[in-house]
Amino acid sequence: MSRSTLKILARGVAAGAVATFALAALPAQAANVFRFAFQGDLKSLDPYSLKESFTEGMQQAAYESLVTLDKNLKFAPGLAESWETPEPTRWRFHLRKNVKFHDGTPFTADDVLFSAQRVRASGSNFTTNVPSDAEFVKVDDYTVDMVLKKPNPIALAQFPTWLIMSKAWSEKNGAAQPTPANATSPSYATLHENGTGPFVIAEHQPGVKTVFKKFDGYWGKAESNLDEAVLTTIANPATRVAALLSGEVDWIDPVPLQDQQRVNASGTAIVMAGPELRTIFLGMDQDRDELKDSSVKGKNPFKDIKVREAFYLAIDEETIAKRVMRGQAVPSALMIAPALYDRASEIKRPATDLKKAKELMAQAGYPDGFTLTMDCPNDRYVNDEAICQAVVSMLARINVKVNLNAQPKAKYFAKVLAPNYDTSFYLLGWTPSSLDSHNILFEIVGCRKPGDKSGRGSWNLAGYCDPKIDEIADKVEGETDKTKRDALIKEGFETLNADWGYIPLHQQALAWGVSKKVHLTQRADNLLLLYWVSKDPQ
Amino acid sequence: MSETILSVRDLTVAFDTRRGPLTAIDRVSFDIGRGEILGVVGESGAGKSVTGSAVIGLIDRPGRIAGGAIHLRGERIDNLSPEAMRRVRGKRIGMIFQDPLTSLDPLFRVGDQIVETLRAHTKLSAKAARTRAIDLLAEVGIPAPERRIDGYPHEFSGGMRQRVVIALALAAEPELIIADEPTTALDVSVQAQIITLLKRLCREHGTAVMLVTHDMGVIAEAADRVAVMYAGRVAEIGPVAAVVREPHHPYAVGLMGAIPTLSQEADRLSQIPGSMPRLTAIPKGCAFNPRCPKVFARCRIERPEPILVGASRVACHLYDVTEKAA
Amino acid sequence: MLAFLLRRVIQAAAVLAVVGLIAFSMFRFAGDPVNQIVGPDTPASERAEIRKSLGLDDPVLVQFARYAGDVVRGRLGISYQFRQPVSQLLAERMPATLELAFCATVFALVVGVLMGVFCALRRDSWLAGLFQAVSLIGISLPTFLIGILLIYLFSVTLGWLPSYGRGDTVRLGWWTTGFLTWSGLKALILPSITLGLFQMTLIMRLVRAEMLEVLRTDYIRFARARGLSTRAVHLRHALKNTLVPVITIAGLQLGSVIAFSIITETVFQWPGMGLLFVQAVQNVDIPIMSAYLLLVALIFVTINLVVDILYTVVDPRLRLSSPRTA
Amino acid sequence: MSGRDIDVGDAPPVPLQVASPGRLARWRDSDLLASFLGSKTAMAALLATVLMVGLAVAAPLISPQNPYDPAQLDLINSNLPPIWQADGQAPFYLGTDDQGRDVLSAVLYGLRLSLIVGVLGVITSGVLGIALGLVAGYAGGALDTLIMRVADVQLTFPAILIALVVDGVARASFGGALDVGPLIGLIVISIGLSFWVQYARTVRSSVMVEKGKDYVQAARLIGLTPPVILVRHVLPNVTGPVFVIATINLALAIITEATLSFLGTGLPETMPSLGTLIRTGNRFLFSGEWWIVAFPGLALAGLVIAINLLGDWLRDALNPKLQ
Repeated sequence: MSRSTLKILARGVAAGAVATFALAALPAQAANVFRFAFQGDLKSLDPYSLKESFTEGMQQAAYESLVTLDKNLKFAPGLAESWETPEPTRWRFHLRKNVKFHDGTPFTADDVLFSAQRVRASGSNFTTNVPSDAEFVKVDDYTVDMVLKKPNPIALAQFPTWLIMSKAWSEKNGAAQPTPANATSPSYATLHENGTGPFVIAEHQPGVKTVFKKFDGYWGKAESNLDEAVLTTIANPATRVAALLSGEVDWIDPVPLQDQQRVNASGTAIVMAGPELRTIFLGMDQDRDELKDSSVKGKNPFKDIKVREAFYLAIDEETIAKRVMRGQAVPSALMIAPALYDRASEIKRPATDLKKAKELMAQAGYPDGFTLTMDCPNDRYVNDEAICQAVVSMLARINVKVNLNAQPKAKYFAKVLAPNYDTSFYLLGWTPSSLDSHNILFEIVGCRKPGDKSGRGSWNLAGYCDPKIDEIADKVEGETDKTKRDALIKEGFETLNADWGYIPLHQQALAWGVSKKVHLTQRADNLLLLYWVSKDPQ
Repeated sequence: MSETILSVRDLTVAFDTRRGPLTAIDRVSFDIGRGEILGVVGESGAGKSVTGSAVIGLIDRPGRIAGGAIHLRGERIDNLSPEAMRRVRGKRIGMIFQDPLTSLDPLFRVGDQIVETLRAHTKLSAKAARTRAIDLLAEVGIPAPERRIDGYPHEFSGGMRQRVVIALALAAEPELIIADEPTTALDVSVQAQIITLLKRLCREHGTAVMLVTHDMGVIAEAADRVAVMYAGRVAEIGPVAAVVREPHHPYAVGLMGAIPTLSQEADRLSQIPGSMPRLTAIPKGCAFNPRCPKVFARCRIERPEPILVGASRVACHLYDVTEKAA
Repeated sequence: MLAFLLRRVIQAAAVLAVVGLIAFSMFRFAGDPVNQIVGPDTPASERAEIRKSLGLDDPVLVQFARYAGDVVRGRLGISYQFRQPVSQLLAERMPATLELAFCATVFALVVGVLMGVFCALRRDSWLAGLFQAVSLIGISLPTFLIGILLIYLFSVTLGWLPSYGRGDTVRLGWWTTGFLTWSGLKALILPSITLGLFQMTLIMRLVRAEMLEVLRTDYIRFARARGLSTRAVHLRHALKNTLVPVITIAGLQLGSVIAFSIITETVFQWPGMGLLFVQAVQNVDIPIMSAYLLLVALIFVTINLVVDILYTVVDPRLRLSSPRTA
Repeated sequence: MSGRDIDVGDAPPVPLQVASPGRLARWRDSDLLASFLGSKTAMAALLATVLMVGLAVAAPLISPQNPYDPAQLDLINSNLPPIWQADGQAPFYLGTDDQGRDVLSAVLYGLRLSLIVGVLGVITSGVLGIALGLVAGYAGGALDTLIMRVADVQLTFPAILIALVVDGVARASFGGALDVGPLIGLIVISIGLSFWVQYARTVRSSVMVEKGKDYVQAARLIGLTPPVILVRHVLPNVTGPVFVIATINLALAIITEATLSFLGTGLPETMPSLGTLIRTGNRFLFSGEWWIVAFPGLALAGLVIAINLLGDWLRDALNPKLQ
């Protein structure tokens, strides 16, 4: 009965649809559409508003940088055709001519100068991408000099994620300043895009879908054969997998660990697990004098190195990697992925030692443990909440009672990030955008000081501080000899580890689910870059 | 008596319950002639309405006609197919219910309800049916029928509604009308009008009427003959004059006392102690025996069959001369 | 009737005012709005400045008046999450929710009424028993569980229907519709069933109970006694009378379909207002929450008014006399 | 049942009862027991309900594991299938979830939580609704109008929406993570605020009827105060309907809690209710670990169906119209 009713229903609806067809001309169907689904959303179109891999990758389809990375993460010319260092503190960029923004205006040196200023303005999430001491000088319309105070071998390291915006467009639309993280008024650049990239963002419904269309006035020759790409948000992992398997979408990220087998067995799609550069770690608040939301009053147990060590030793990362991550994670001794640091293998992760952890707790004066709250995102990293739950039950064995506060990433970040740093114990994942250890030593481990505009310690939510590491970091920044540099980095990480400053957990395996009809390049930094995506025509 | 319109013979109606069938109507027989009004009286639960329902074929589950035969103008109708029976209803047998307030569908104009009935049974066009409906309304005494035909039931008074109901019952010129307590729900002042109307219409159209009521006053005024029912059986049946003035069955005797007269101010049925038995507990022999002032041994054993006493037929052992003699 | 509608309009306005007050209180008092704008390090002087600029120091009544004025002009604040005007977000999401609610409503009404009528008319058939069982399950299983089951069956196992989203939509002005593409229509099926099932169950039970009641009424018996065909009796008279009370209750229920879509939209990742609302609750995005509340109240009140008007159209008794208090 | 105007088996006029029968007699007269014993579904539903309530109450005693104690969870035991499958292990009879939580224990504790929240929610809404109904019906006038208008507005919103709003507002006001105790309180209050209207309406209309009766007037004359009159004379008359509403609302309350938890605004994964378990288990729908979602889903469906069946039967049994 219900089926026949459905039929009637469908017939009625179809009749209505046919009637409406006559009135509404259907838009021309794009020939080659790539549909893809991500667990989260493209948070903002403003390229300086949020340092988050997925958002960055998407923005790079529409915006471009002076210097870009090729498929092997090597520097390649972007909007700058070439560059040189006439003197150690001067970098000269020769800009590409005949490049047009999506609104048709030409790209010139003024846009670079404007972007250099905007990316370092307050409210930008990318202040560290351009050295804070760099001064940009316009030589002519297509030549720009960057003048530094002192030599910096890795000055360009984060240039690939510094995207160039149009000066005229930004100023015309009142978007000359980056959107501050807690703005209450919408900024034009958050919802509109005007880059030089191969794709135009034709439609952006926050939280629903974003439509990319091929930019016909693109200066280069795109590798992609796509006419259109449609991004939808599918938060539910099971739904996301179902959408891939049924062919509703061509690409999903991430494929839940438990579903990878099924995707590979489907015959229509495969799992592409890339070498993941993101390190998942736990931070312990060592800044406050009294831990927030804890049973311990008047003091902060994390200031005691024994407690930090006890936490480290109590957490059985091997089991987390094997069970929660289903073997798709590599336990890490470092805050950086081994792929990004050549001497990583020399540092070993201390083995789990519950007995010693208990002793340490007793010695620190907490034989009966204590209570604290842990902050955890539940839609950001692979199995983030499950990892946190596992940590909670492992810490229960040294009598530490952890109240888990797992929240959507928007709420989580608003709570734990600057300026609030409102957390005692948290889980975070980090990929150094420079793909270099300095970024870790500087942004995650560096001492954070109020009013410091350099960006040091800007992601050091734990408030860990060792001036010695800061010194090492500064030396690393200026050191051009790789051997010496690697030795310095090792010293930095060993100092951190000896202090049990952070608890690195693992490098997560982030897997894409990709339809067999799609051909793309999965670079080690795991960004989905639309200009390398092609799809077999129907 | 003139031509027999309705003939009911040994009609038995049973209700199937979990504890077995209950006999609600037990071997009831009567006839109604052309233009004749047969009054059917009895207490509530005596089976009057069920008899009416059985004749028009509206016994609902779990009830069923368990025996006997009903003939309408010699044609047997109790075993017709549902569809054939439907065509008899309204067309050949009309029915009037007790409560005019609830008999009409509140959501339809009275005219539409009449037209609908007409068109179900005749080949009249919509327009002709409407003209006929106005005539009918006029005939049952509704003022300004051409205007009122488009009114909704709630816009009519109780008496007016009963007139509409009568018009509906008469719409297809049936040979028989079953009027089930047609005046009970009406004001006393209106009751007489309705009875007069009913009487007049039957005389004019020659329609036979089965007038079910518990009101002896109505019977006395309207009926030609009367059947007194008790516990699903006919106790006595005969011309009104005979039964009212000279009832024979002890129950009828008690019942007639219920007609308020100047000389008698007794309460209804107060002369008969006790109450009618439940269907589950109908006594053996004569159903009235526990209450009967003149009960004797035979009444408790053997069910009395109707016997002709004067102009009436009476189901009572008192009048069984053969037995008495023996 | 005019007075009745006027009273309803006034009541509706009162309801909206009360909901507006609640929405305003949420907006104003649930969490310090200033805290949502600045960080904890912000000095008190700066906070005071912001308070003043937002008008938070004015008397509450003034603030409410300003809020009401803003709401009327469609200024519902700016989402904390998306940093976009809430009105714009809701406008973007509204077509998705309304189309889903529409399909669910049609499904619930058509299937619910059909099944209800069937269960009332064929009370003892096995199919009626099956429908009854389905209704029990429909009323007992939480919506999200039904959604998951349907996805598992039709998307995962059989692969017939999409498991998420609206499919391809076509933009008609500011409205996006899924009715014009095949994938859009396919995408509507599972969510509509999921959303409509509960209402369908309620309507089915309601129709069944009401119809059984109606079938027992005098006017239905009278309609049968008039010899109308079973079809006319059931589908003209009984159904119409059944639907009168059903309209009110179904109307009330269907108003809540929009709000119930919260769950369905979450299960099917349907990009409508409900999903937006759930995300707002999870992210404590008060402006969206309060605006959604207002919008649902507005929709609900409008539906109620429409139902009231419909009611008077269907039930002639209401057109003149005073309304029944249901 | 036959048509009402076929006067078969109409009872003879019964003399008006002088004294109201005792409660026990009323129970017997209403044929409640007989109807109950006669209804196989009602019996089965009661049996199922009692069984599940029993399991819930005994959960701490019979569960192999306390699923809320993180110290008892061991990742080593994660994702085990039910015992009858190849990799199943005792004592995890129904398998384990991704944290090594025993599904059987989690279902038992989840049933317990669902019932606790449901019963507390029903009590809250019942007390609130009955009190407001009594006041509205007895006081009349402006107070009555106010209460009933509020009820009308309240009816505008489905319970789940109200619960979500209350939840969201509470989160905004308190910020951060709530402990489980206050969280349960919050959900109970959300449910209480969502379901009081039906009680209030029923009680109010009953009070309106009773208020005018002689015995209430008489009670007032002999100096009984309104509260005493209300509680002693009016309340007993509404126990039947209130009980029916409560039963049906219990099912609704349990669904509401599960839905809140499913939407992620109810109980956290570390203290899962049935709804939370289903939300988590939903992730494993594709990977073959069906037991994580199936058993909680079955338990929830079973509980609600049983309670609904009981409620249906009660309503029919107490409704004289249908007898």
